[in-house]
Amino acid sequence: MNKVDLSVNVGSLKLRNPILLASGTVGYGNEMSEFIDLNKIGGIVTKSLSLKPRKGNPPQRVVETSAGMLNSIGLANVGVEVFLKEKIPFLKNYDVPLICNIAASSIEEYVECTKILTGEETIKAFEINVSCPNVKEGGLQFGNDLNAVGEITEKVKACTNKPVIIKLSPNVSYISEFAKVVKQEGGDAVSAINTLVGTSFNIFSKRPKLFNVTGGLSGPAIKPVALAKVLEIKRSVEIPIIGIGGIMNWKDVIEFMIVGSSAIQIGTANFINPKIADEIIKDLENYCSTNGIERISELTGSYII
Amino acid sequence: MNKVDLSVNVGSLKLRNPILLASGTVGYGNEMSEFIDLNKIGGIVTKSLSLKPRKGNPPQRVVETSAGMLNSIGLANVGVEVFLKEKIPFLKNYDVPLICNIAASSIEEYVECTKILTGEETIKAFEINVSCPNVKEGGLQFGNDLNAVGEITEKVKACTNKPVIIKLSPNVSYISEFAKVVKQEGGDAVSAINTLVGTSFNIFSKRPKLFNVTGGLSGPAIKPVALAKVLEIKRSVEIPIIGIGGIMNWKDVIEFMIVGSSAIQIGTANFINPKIADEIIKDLENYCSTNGIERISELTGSYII
Amino acid sequence: MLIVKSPVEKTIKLENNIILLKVYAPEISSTIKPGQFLNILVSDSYSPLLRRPFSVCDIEGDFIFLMFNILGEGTKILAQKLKGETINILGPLGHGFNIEGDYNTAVIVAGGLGAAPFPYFVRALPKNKKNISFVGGKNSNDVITYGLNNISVSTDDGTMGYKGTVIGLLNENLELLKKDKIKIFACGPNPMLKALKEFTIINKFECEISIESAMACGFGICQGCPVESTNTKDKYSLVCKDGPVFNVKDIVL
Amino acid sequence: MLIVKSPVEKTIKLENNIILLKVYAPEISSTIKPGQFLNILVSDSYSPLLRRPFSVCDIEGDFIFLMFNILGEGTKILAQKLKGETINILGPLGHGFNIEGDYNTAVIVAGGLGAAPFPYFVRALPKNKKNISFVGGKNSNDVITYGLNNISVSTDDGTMGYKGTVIGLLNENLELLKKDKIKIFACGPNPMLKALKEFTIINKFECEISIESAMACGFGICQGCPVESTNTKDKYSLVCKDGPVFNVKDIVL
Ligand SMILES: Cc1cc2nc3c(=O)[nH]c(=O)nc-3n(C[C@H](O)[C@H](O)[C@H](O)COP(=O)(O)OP(=O)(O)OC[C@H]3O[C@@H](n4cnc5c(N)ncnc54)[C@H](O)[C@@H]3O)c2cc1C
Ligand SMILES: Cc1cc2nc3c(=O)[nH]c(=O)nc-3n(C[C@H](O)[C@H](O)[C@H](O)COP(=O)(O)OP(=O)(O)OC[C@H]3O[C@@H](n4cnc5c(N)ncnc54)[C@H](O)[C@@H]3O)c2cc1C
Ligand SMILES: Cc1cc2nc3c(=O)[nH]c(=O)nc-3n(C[C@H](O)[C@H](O)[C@H](O)COP(=O)(O)O)c2cc1C
Ligand SMILES: Cc1cc2nc3c(=O)[nH]c(=O)nc-3n(C[C@H](O)[C@H](O)[C@H](O)COP(=O)(O)O)c2cc1C
Ligand code: FES
Ligand code: FES
Repeated sequence: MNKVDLSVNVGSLKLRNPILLASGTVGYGNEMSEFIDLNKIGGIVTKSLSLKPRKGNPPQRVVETSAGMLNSIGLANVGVEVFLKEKIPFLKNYDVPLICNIAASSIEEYVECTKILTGEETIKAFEINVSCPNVKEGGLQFGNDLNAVGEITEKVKACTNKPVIIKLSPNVSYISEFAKVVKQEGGDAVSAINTLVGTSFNIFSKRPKLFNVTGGLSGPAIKPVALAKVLEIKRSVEIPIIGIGGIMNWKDVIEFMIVGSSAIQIGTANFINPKIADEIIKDLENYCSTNGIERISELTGSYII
Repeated sequence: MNKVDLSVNVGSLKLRNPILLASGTVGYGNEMSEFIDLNKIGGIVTKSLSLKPRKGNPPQRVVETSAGMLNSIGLANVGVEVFLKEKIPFLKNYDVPLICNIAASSIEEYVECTKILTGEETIKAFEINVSCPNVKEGGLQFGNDLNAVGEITEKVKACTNKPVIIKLSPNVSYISEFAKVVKQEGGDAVSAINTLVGTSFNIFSKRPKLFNVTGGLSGPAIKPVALAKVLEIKRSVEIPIIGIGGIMNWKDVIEFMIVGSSAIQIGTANFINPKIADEIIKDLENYCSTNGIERISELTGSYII
Repeated sequence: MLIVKSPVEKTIKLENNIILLKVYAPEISSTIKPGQFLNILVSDSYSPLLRRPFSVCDIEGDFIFLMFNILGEGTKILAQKLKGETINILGPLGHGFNIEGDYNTAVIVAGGLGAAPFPYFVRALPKNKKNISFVGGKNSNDVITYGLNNISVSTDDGTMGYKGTVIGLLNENLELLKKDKIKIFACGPNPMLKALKEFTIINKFECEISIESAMACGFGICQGCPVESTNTKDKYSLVCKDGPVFNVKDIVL
Repeated sequence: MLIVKSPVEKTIKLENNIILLKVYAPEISSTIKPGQFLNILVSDSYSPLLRRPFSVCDIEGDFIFLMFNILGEGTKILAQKLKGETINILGPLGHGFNIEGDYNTAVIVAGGLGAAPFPYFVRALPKNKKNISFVGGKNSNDVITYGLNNISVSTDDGTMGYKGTVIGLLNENLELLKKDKIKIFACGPNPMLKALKEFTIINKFECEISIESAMACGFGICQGCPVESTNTKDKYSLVCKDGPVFNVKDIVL
């Protein structure tokens, strides 16, 4: 077996391999460290952090669907300060790039969070979750509003030197327009996709299964949609893409890279098999080696259409 | 067992039960008649018809995905004239409401098709498929363009007395805005949803599995998304809704009715079990009877949130 | 926390359509405590997608037992496992019952399949502690007494034992209970647990309950299993990590 | 066209990892013709979601045989079926081989698993017709001769029989073939069928081929299985309904 180079770049962010753990599916790393060697994975994306701690939604928060699941956690998180104080020390024990995901209900809050966090050297990049309700605009999602996404990108960039990745919502007509705005406003990369809006009802009680009525659909069910969104972005904007959505094995990783991803994130699959990142990295090494792929980064956008 | 009233109204369209067979998943009825008694189902929606026959896309046209499938048939159809001459006579043998689905590449073509078909008494309503590329607008989808959907509704309504149902695309930020436009312009109902845009690649050849690169995702994978779209419409516009997306059994039908559907369509499930419509109708009768539901139409929009 | 692929040894059908699955899992049997649970992947396909949580019902040497009935796709597949087929187990998970402590008699209160964790509980109880069980059900079909001793039964419809809820039955036996130094250990449907909470507060009994919740991961990373805590208003507890066994005073039911 | 739930009788493992599934399906065995196919639902779950098309391989009284190897999820599940488990069969589907007609010898040309439909074909052949078989494979592992007679073999790598393609082998036997009034019946990978088309046109042999396609429904309603027709430029033929057996002249390969 030849030595294979699994390292990739997402803009200026260098990763030892393309396998990141997705926001909301890895906590702050400690539980996962019982299953995998954090020193081997490409990186961790934290649960979305907000300025103040958030309690999140009352139960029920998760529902299984066909080849997928809905969640409406409601951005439960410890808040940036507790994160810095209580979660970062654990992560300092590991040599693993930490990407801080930020969620907010106003543009000012995004900026504020970034300012507070940017000084912490363990944090290698920011991922901005724009699939959040904009409180000022009556709860409409930032992620469905081109201007808001542009403004968030610009203002967050202005207060940090670290790479800023905007995590795009798939619940829009043309996701590539959002990627264009991110590029225009100086964003370093986009993550695609966040979850699709979905719901599920108990037919006997006639009530929604989720307290929050709707939730976000993830898992293999959404993979074809996620691939199409990544491809749409790749074909119309030159910006690094982190592919996300229903990745369950190394083949899915290759498929996401072929359509244009520089790196990928594993989400729901962590719940089913918390060792999956480790296994996928080994499988990728194996695949590249037996197929004479010297650098896995060659695969990014290598589609033939 | 008490006698149950399964009949429903979709605007002025009266159906003996809420079970319709979805466009593109029933052909023009003849193959299906080998499996089910067409005289018992709520109605048939034809494969999308265009003014001239269309050959459709070269193979590969279908790919299985997790709990779903992608199709890019490319609107292959016999065209309105052959339809009237060769397909209608067969359908005249049955007492089953026929809903003609129309697809076109210009607003004029929608109008033209409607004019040609409206005289045929076997046709009880039109379903307008707006998930088609608008040739004049460089191939952008009509279904993603509020103005186009409004104009199509208005112009098609102007040339027929029969109910006009607009079949909405789910690939938009807010589907309810489209439903509002349909209502404003006099449309009688909306169907929701058509397929989600998706893709799938062969990782060895690096080529898309579908000749057309992207296709439409259907099947149980999309059910949570479809339910959320129906609910979104129901909560913001007063217009009858035909629910579609991943329906596989009677429980799914009830769920779609609870969130707001007056009737539903079965699509992909017909491929797996062509007798499914029959079975579901019997199951619904049973369910209503044992639960003291006298009229199934009571269920429409009966959610408790 | 381990992930192991464990071969099924035997599927035992009890009365009432209850199934006992005997699985060879020495890594689990040697470490798991009563009231802890396992998150089980019943199939390699994506249908069902997520693991299914089950209490450890009993332990015999290197073998563990699960107790369930067929509810949906997951339990249907589990029930059909043949000897030699493997199941993928993640565990032990959560906090179990605190069986040590200052009491003489463990009073088990179980509703329906809430009986599942108690055979192992009884087996693990320190020698110096007695145990008695109050088992409730909707009807006689719903009463599960497998692996329990000194059992009193209640059914809502009176088809077996005391007619009424299991809390009614406890009230009937209040004098007896008050005579002893007891601690109550319970598992069952939420309405039962609610009534039990009231009962234990009024009568000042120590009580631990095992609760259920929809779960995605089972080990604390998804935040999918919140339960309102009486101690921290600004934060939910997690059933999978902070539970599934709680002191009844610590959570809002 | 029927939908039947048919119990598996036996799973037979041939060499080369080929599996023969024997299924009790009298409604099918009494009506199906060689070259027709069945669309099989391997699981009630949604994984896999769609049916899987298989040729009828052979028939024995009330039993039918399917021949396949494990490619993906569907064939894996099928291969694990035990006696008594049922499979849901939709069929008979499509048009089979025209075995009647003005020829003396049926020349079977099969590549790899393309051999699947021919055991039944041989059995069903009118008494007055002879049959010979040319079977090709990439290597000896890929050569399937089950149920065939008078067999010549070719392998691309020469590990068995003639070294080269099965069309090369046919060319080697051209004199012999020309002496007789033959009709060729073929099934195999597309490159083989392409070369065969050329061969049969050059040598003016009658030829029917069975082709494959991705399918969703298998009975003509989804339009998912187009194949370019040489007769109608403005319309595709459907593999499931107009085929899977076509006169080689009628389609563009
Ligand atoms: C910590 C914990 C321990 C458990 N221990 C046991 C045990 O020892 N034995 C046992 O039989 N079950 C136990 N359960 C419940 C068990 O996990 C579910 O019954 C199982 O997941 C159902 O899976 P399914 O695929 O068969 O049903 P699904 O298809 O998932 O559901 C079928 C029906 O059951 C309902 N259902 C699903 N999950 C639950 C639940 N957690 N509680 C109540 N109703 C539910 C659904 O709403 C649906 O109506 C436990 C749950 C938890 C959280
Ligand atoms: C009319 C017809 C008759 C057939 N008869 C037989 C038969 O008698 N015996 C038999 O073994 N197979 C036959 N096939 C092919 C068979 O349907 C597929 O092998 C099967 O669907 C694979 O299912 P799977 O779930 O195991 O694999 P999947 O998970 O669906 O696919 C696994 C791999 O196989 C490839 N694959 C899938 N379908 C096909 C196909 N149709 N052709 C080539 N590669 C494919 C996929 O691209 C993938 O790489 C027939 C197909 C048709 C259309
Ligand atoms: C339980 C759960 C919680 C999530 N929480 C967040 C979050 O806090 N912030 C965020 O940006 N994305 C969140 N996500 C979305 C994932 O990061 C990912 O984009 C999505 O699940 C699709 O990937 P998957 O199909 O691999 O799960 C969450 C997903 C799940 C399932
Ligand atoms: C093979 C196939 C062909 C389809 N063709 C059409 C079509 O011609 N016109 C149309 O409006 N919808 C078409 N659809 C969409 C369906 O009518 C339906 O909206 C969609 O499949 C979702 O429902 P389902 O999940 O039950 O399949 C097609 C769907 C499939 C799977
Ligand atoms: S189930 Fe995931 S945190 Fe409890
Ligand atoms: S497979 Fe559906 S039309 Fe042929």
